[in-house]
Amino acid sequence: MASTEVAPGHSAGNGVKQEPVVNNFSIQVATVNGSGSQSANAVLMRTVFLMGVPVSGKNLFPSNIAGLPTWFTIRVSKDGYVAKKRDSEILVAMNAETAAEDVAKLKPGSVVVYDEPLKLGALRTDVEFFAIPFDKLVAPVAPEPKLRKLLRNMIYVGVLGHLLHLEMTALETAISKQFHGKKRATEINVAAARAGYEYAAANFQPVRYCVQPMNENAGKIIIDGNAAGAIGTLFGGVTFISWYPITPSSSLIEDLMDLLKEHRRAPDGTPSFGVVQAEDELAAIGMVLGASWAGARAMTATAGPGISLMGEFTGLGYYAEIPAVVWNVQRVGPSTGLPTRTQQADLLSTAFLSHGDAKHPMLLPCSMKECFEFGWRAFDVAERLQTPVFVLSDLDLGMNNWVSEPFEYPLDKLDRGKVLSKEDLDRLGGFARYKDVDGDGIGWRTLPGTPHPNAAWFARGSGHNERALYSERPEDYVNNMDRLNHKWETARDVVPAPVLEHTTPGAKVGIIAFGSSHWAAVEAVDQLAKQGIATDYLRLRAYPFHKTVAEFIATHDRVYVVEQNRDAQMLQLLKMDVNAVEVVKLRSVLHYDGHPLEAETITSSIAKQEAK
Amino acid sequence: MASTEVAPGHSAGNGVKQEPVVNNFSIQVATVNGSGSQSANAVLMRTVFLMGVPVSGKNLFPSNIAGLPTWFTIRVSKDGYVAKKRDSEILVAMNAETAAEDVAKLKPGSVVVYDEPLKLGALRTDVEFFAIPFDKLVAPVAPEPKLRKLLRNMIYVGVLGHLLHLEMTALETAISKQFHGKKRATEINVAAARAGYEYAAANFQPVRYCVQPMNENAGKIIIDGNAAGAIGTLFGGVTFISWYPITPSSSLIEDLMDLLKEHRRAPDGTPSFGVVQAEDELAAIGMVLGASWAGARAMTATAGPGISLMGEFTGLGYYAEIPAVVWNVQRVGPSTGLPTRTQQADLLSTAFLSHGDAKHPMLLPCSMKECFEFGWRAFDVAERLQTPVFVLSDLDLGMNNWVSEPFEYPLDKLDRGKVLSKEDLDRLGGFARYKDVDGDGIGWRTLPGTPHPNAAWFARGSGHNERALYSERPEDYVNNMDRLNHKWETARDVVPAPVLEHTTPGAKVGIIAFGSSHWAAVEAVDQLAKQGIATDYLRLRAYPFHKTVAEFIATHDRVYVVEQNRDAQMLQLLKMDVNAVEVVKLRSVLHYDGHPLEAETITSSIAKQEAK
Amino acid sequence: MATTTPTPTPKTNRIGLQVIDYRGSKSTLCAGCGHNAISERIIDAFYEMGVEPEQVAKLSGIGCSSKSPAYFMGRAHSFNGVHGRMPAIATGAAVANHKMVCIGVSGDGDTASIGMGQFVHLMRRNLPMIYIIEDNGVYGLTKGQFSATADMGSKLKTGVVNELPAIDTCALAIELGATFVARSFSGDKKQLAALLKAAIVHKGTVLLDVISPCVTFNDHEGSTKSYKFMKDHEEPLHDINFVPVFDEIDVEYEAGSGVDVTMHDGSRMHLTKLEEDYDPTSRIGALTRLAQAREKEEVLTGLFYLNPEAPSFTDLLGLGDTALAHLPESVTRPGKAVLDAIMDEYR
Amino acid sequence: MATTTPTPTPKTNRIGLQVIDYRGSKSTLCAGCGHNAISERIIDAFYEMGVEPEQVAKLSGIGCSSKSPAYFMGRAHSFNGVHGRMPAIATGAAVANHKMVCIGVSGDGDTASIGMGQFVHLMRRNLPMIYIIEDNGVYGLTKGQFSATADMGSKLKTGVVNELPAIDTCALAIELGATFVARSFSGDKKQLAALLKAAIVHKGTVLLDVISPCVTFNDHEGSTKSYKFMKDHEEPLHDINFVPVFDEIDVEYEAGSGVDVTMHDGSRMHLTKLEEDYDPTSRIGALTRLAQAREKEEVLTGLFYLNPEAPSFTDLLGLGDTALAHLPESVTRPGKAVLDAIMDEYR
Ligand SMILES: Cc1ncc(C[n+]2csc(CCOP(=O)(O)OP(=O)(O)O)c2C)c(N)n1
Ligand SMILES: Cc1ncc(C[n+]2csc(CCOP(=O)(O)OP(=O)(O)O)c2C)c(N)n1
Ligand code: SF4
Ligand code: SF4
Ligand SMILES: [Mg+2]
Ligand SMILES: [Mg+2]
Repeated sequence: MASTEVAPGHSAGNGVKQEPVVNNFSIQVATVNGSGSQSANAVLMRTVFLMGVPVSGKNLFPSNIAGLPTWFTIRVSKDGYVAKKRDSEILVAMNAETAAEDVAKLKPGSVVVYDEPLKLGALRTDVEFFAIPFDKLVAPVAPEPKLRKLLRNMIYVGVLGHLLHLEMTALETAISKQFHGKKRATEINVAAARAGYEYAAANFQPVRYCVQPMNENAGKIIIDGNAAGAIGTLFGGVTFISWYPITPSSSLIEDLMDLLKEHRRAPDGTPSFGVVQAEDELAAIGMVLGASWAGARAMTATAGPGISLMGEFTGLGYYAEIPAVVWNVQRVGPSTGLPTRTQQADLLSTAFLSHGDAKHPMLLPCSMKECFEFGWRAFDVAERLQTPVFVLSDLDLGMNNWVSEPFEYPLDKLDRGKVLSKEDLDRLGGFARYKDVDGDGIGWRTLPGTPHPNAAWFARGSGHNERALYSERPEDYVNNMDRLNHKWETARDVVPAPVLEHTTPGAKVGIIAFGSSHWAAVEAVDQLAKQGIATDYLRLRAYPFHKTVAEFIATHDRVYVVEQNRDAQMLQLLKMDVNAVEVVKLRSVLHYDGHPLEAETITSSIAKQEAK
Repeated sequence: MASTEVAPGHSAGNGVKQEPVVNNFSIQVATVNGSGSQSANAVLMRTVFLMGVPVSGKNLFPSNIAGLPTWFTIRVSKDGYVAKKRDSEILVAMNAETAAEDVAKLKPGSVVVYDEPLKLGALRTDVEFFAIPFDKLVAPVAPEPKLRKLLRNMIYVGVLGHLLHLEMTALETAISKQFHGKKRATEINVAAARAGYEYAAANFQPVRYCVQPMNENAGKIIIDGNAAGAIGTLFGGVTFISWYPITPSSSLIEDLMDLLKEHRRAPDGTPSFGVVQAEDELAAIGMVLGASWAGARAMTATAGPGISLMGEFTGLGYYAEIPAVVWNVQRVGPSTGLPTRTQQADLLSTAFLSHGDAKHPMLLPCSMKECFEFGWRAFDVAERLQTPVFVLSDLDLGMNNWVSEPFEYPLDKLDRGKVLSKEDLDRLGGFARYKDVDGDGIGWRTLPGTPHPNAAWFARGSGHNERALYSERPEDYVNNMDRLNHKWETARDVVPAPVLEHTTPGAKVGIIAFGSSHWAAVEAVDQLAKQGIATDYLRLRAYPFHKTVAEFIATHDRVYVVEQNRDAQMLQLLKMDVNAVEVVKLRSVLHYDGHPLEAETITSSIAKQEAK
Repeated sequence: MATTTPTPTPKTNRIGLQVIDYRGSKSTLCAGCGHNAISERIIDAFYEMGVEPEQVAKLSGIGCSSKSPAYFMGRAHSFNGVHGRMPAIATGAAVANHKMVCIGVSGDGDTASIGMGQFVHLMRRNLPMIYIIEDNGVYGLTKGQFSATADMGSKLKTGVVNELPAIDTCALAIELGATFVARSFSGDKKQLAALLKAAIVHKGTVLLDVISPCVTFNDHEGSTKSYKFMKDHEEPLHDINFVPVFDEIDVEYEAGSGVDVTMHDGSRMHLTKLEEDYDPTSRIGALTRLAQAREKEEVLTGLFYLNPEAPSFTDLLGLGDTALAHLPESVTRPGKAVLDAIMDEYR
Repeated sequence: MATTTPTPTPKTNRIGLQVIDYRGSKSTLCAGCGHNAISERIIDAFYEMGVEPEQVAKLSGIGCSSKSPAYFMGRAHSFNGVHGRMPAIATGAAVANHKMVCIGVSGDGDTASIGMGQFVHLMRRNLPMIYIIEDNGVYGLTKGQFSATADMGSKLKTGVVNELPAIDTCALAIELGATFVARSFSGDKKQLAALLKAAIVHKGTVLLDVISPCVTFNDHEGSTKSYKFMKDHEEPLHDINFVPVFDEIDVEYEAGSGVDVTMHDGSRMHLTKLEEDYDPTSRIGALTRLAQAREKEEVLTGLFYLNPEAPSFTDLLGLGDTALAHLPESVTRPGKAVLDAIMDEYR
């Protein structure tokens, strides 16, 4: 037994063939949260990144601060697939509580690196085990016991470095990057990684899974969607932010505050922004409306429970026509649900947030670039449409690390929408706030403080006429609501248009997906093609839908709507919107267990439905 | 001119034929609110009622306490139609501010009774004018000036008594009823009515519109939907109420409190109920959930803005499976909207209230009897299904007076749903709160305080397994959500089934309506039949839909969904629910100006669409 | 040259506006409602202080009281929000444009019931604004149910008696951090006028709880918020004289007669008579005096607490000379070089 | 007869239960979190007072603190609600079943930020329950942002300094109507134990603000809610001894040594040492002392205010012997004759 445990990598039993697997596998690291494995995992991922190989990382963590199981999965994919992959070929088992279960889930031929005292080696004979004496290895590197707990993690990075053929120079660069080039931290972590590497080199052969350099990452960045959204918001010229902390949206605001402090202060320190940590989400959205009414570019970020609290104010924003940008980094609901898991299940409730006839644009980023882009564009959309706009990201996008092309500086000027200045008023004499003078359903507004005696209008959530005066007249009410509907039609062309991501000549099957599901969708398209199912794939980027969505459905026989919720919420929105005769074409691919979507889920669901 | 104004009723000009119109016209009284005309109008309506003639009343009042225009319309209909009628044949013009406009709206041949100083007689020549010197007439009846303001109104009742052939005995009974038999009040009001009657009798001929006794009201009552709902709630065995005042729901709770004080106290005064005036609607629904969890039959009542504030707690109720009854007496939204106007526009937002995958049963009463019945039945449904249940009434039902059959005492015992007692636990040893032991998706619960060591379960809005223990496991989450979906299917048979209100053999056209739209729908069915359009009419009584709804749609070529909102919200819910091939059949009849729905609106819309 | 009758020059304030420029549309509140009297005082105060109406932001929640911004200063922008949530809107507006004078009107229901959470946090932030509670102890607009400022033992017309203690919004405001806290009575013209004028120059949160009888639902015998009750029970702490800094007359008060407080901008308040030595700058003193008043069931009015120098919320944010709302794109969108540098950090 | 080794009888309380019957599941909070220590004290107090766990309702909001009801009294029903809204759930539950002992655990974020509105109104109602704030000055569960009880000048690990005044939940509670108001420290075993036991017998609202350091986010130098800061700065008003009414030993205290307060059920609290003459039954005294403490930046702990006889909310409702939740249909649904009579009224 003991010899098995420390023996060099050996063939797994039952005849599994041992061909080398290059740049196409996943590594899962199982630890407990609060143990500091995050840095080690980030270094591991960046090492692969620096070797030019497509890579992605998914962190599965509990809603708790310390002591509970957490898993980090790194997918290495020469084909550039970055969605979650069902199985991991490499397991780093650091958590006694889950180790047995984690090992049991592996496919034959997998590799397990584990903490020696866990004694996992006897659990299976069809996987390869590598016992590492972490405590022994860490002691010489880390003098202080407190540090040891953290550095144990860097040791498995080193071990994997040897087993998977990672470049040590890349690994060291990754460490230095991780610790912002801080000398002491870098050195000690490099030492730990080396200790792991050397121990492994001395005792084991590399395994058949290996990373070989490619050139796919030149110029690219590694970033999470919340950071990307924060950068976008910065370049959107945000001037007012209010927020209330909530997982998984908090880091968007926290990153943004750091960016603002650095990039948006005058030399004398005067800020060009105001941030208020609100007492709750009711207050957060209320402050955004107040600031926006006053003329600021105002935003907040939250998650499901916060959205549920914003219903009344959102209705006010819709009806009084006040711009607002609300990020919803979706987690798993309903209620508190699973705060650290991912889902796309706030579509229906957001679309119809507020009593009465009300509906709201939603932007649906799928990538880091779009988190950035919609970060600034959301303001343009909100101010152009004079209405609250929701950006629906999710935990998978927001809190996981993704490789991305760098972001592009916005080409256009800020679009502040229809605002009348003092000079305009001098010329016009006055204005009617809610009159559709341009035929697009959008009126002109003025900002408080405009120094003209006719500048003022009275913003209210009660019935009003074109001049913003209180009115209970049925015709004023209907006029106004009809104009708002007309504005909704205008919105279809103002929000980001869908993207035809994939076409196969003559394909009868359409796929519609959006947001973080995109990455599984592109992979599924390839998998389906291999199974002989030709598909076209349209990616939605916003609600209300652009007319091309209806066209896409019209030109296909069957259209699969892929989404991460139980109730087929996007499908329902499509049903409401498309021509009634098209509804029969719509089918559903659903995934809602809180883990990121896998390509196989889509592939097998579509294959099954197509087989019928 | 002056002679015209005081002359007895004369033929209107331009050759309008002057045939008598018996029991088929409307009276509109235009006053200012706070002037005390409510009692007079109620007396007028009751007088017709006591004469056995079908009658209905609609009060159109502003969102303000005193001084703004208000209109009360009484429809007298031998055919028993009680929906709003577009035109009124009799106008009582008491409000200087609106008189000219009110008169302008009349059809030729109408009758105007007005306050002499308003000098309306010259406005038109094609209507009949009756100038009444209210101040002169009221002076002798009312010694105190304060009373005069109120009694002026009873004078027009008397005037109409003569003009329309009302029975004075009925009128006097109505007055006595209105003032709860209080002698002095009754006497003085009778005197005022008499003064009006006598003045009219002395100066004018009755007009061609007249009320003739019928026998349609034996045993019937006059009541508003809020009072009916309150009585239903009383007999539902309510034990806990929390509320926050909001138009148009307040009177439901205020009436209920009076009923409870009278009928639900032990001889020593001990109440069998607790009422809390909450600090807001967030608190109101939270208290209901707390009380309901503890075992009370708990309810609250609100309107749109309150519903918007209940989103987060409603999601908790859905996910933790806590019964709750929430009345939404709908007004016009979004936002503050028109608080004193009626609409059915909270369907979508209520159905999907809360972030995450969540959906909620809605009961849709159409009548006083159903306001009563759903008042008690809502508790049975909520406790059976262990979920928040919404009763969607509206201002038209809730605050207007309706003639109704008396209410029927509930036949069944209270259905408290699946609750395990100490004895059950003694037998079973324990239980799993969220396990589907009966195959209907509904688990068993225990109430706090059950004296058994295994009685406790942990109610939470975060992820949980069948034993109500905290869980983030994907399979626990999916299991639970799938069971909730299964419960939703069960709900289809637990909520009130739809009613096939009208069938025409061979009809290809179906009508679907619900709630207060019913009364216009039944009238429209007749109007359409006269135009040669044969229809069947199905009335929805709840969401989720019973399977007969799909069957109804399947057996018709075109189905018109009639509703009082802009966005065709019920139609959207149907689209989501019915077989995709049926969606093409669905068409919309919409009305959303805040006034009660008229039959003509439906008739003309359907006739137009059928003509295409 | 023909002789013309000289048109009398209408009276104007120091910025050349007439009082009519400070009026709003016709009130739709009940005749005699206390709220209307408060609107009148607001009109006068802003007129007399010569505030440019275009530089005023009016804010309110929902209720009869919250309707009143429509009835004064029609030339000022206004935001009539949702019930109980005026503080959030005010916070956003005051930060977005800290150059405006923000005046909010709320009701006792709007503030002390549904709005309590936001009220507390606004006070804590010392947001620069005048926050007026038109306090009648009931929900006027929904027909007279008790609010949370109804006094224990006060009776509704229906005979229902309030059994819960009243929330003292002034005590709360002081406890939480507001820096100008006063109570007045809609019928006390002089006191209210002086307080409002002083409020305009104060730089932090002004909380003005104005007892404002609801003639329709809470003006009867047995009510503790009726005109009669207030006339009988109002106990002003002091007489208040306000001397704005621009007033040329340099009023000299006799030494030892009352207390003289200097406001942030140099304006002065002089408090005389009655409780002559009451020191409105003592937080503990104010809290203690209010606690006593509660025990003695006194209806104390006057300036309870003033801290003219405490930094307001926008001071803490360090905002500059231009309102955030009016910053140009050149200031709010950093250049491409900044994006490039940020991208580098993520490589 | 065979001799058997006698199994030692496990220690039981006055209703025959062992301390293990008062335990919950294993805590998932950080090792060393103050909240865990409070759970231990709760277990002990309910065990020692011999409360039947099945007759206890545990309530909480959302936060690390709000998770803790899972970690004590597993035999009691529990409702872990939504963030900041525990008071509403508690109010419904306490009215629906006023026979139970309600204990709620909240956090400073849960109470003083999002929950402020409901907190205020619960205090005002004097709802019969024990309301514990596990107060660490930060939002633990969302990783350590300042809450509204963070002291001015306190520093986060990131160096960010809190510039707003702390909300003193005890002062608020007294101001609003709570009838048992105390502050303690999770590390002060003896004081907390005595307060909890007394809390169990109190009939109105008990507000217990317990400083409970967050070892992960707010236990560093510069924090005013760290263990070290509390150890250095805690200033107990008095030593508290609690003598339950069922305790046979009749403790006699020396005349003039401290203050003796009798609770509603006859249990007694004896307060000695330090501020010997502090009178916890004086509302003004309590408010003044807390205002002083704030000015002197003292971290005062102890029993600030007690009014043992004030009617609780359920007293005011006049509820009877059977909980509303358990009334039979015969009581809650009136008979047909009642419906007939009501119908007649509408004819
Ligand atoms: C969310 C919500 N709940 C309830 C209402 C109904 N409502 C309108 S005004 C009001 C109370 C107003 O009372 P107060 O603030 O004291 O103003 P007053 O009318 O007495 O001046 C209420 C409960 C509402 N508009 N919105
Ligand atoms: C509506 C809503 N907003 C935000 C959150 C996120 N959230 C969870 S716990 C928490 C703060 C908890 O702080 P506190 O009450 O002080 O508890 P602690 O963790 O410090 O014990 C927040 C903001 C939430 N769950 N719900
Ligand atoms: S109801 Fe009361 S508060 Fe409202 S306007 Fe009339 S008097 Fe004023
Ligand atoms: S994060 Fe802080 S409050 Fe939360 S469990 Fe850890 S120590 Fe306690
Ligand atoms: Mg009021
Ligand atoms: Mg905390």
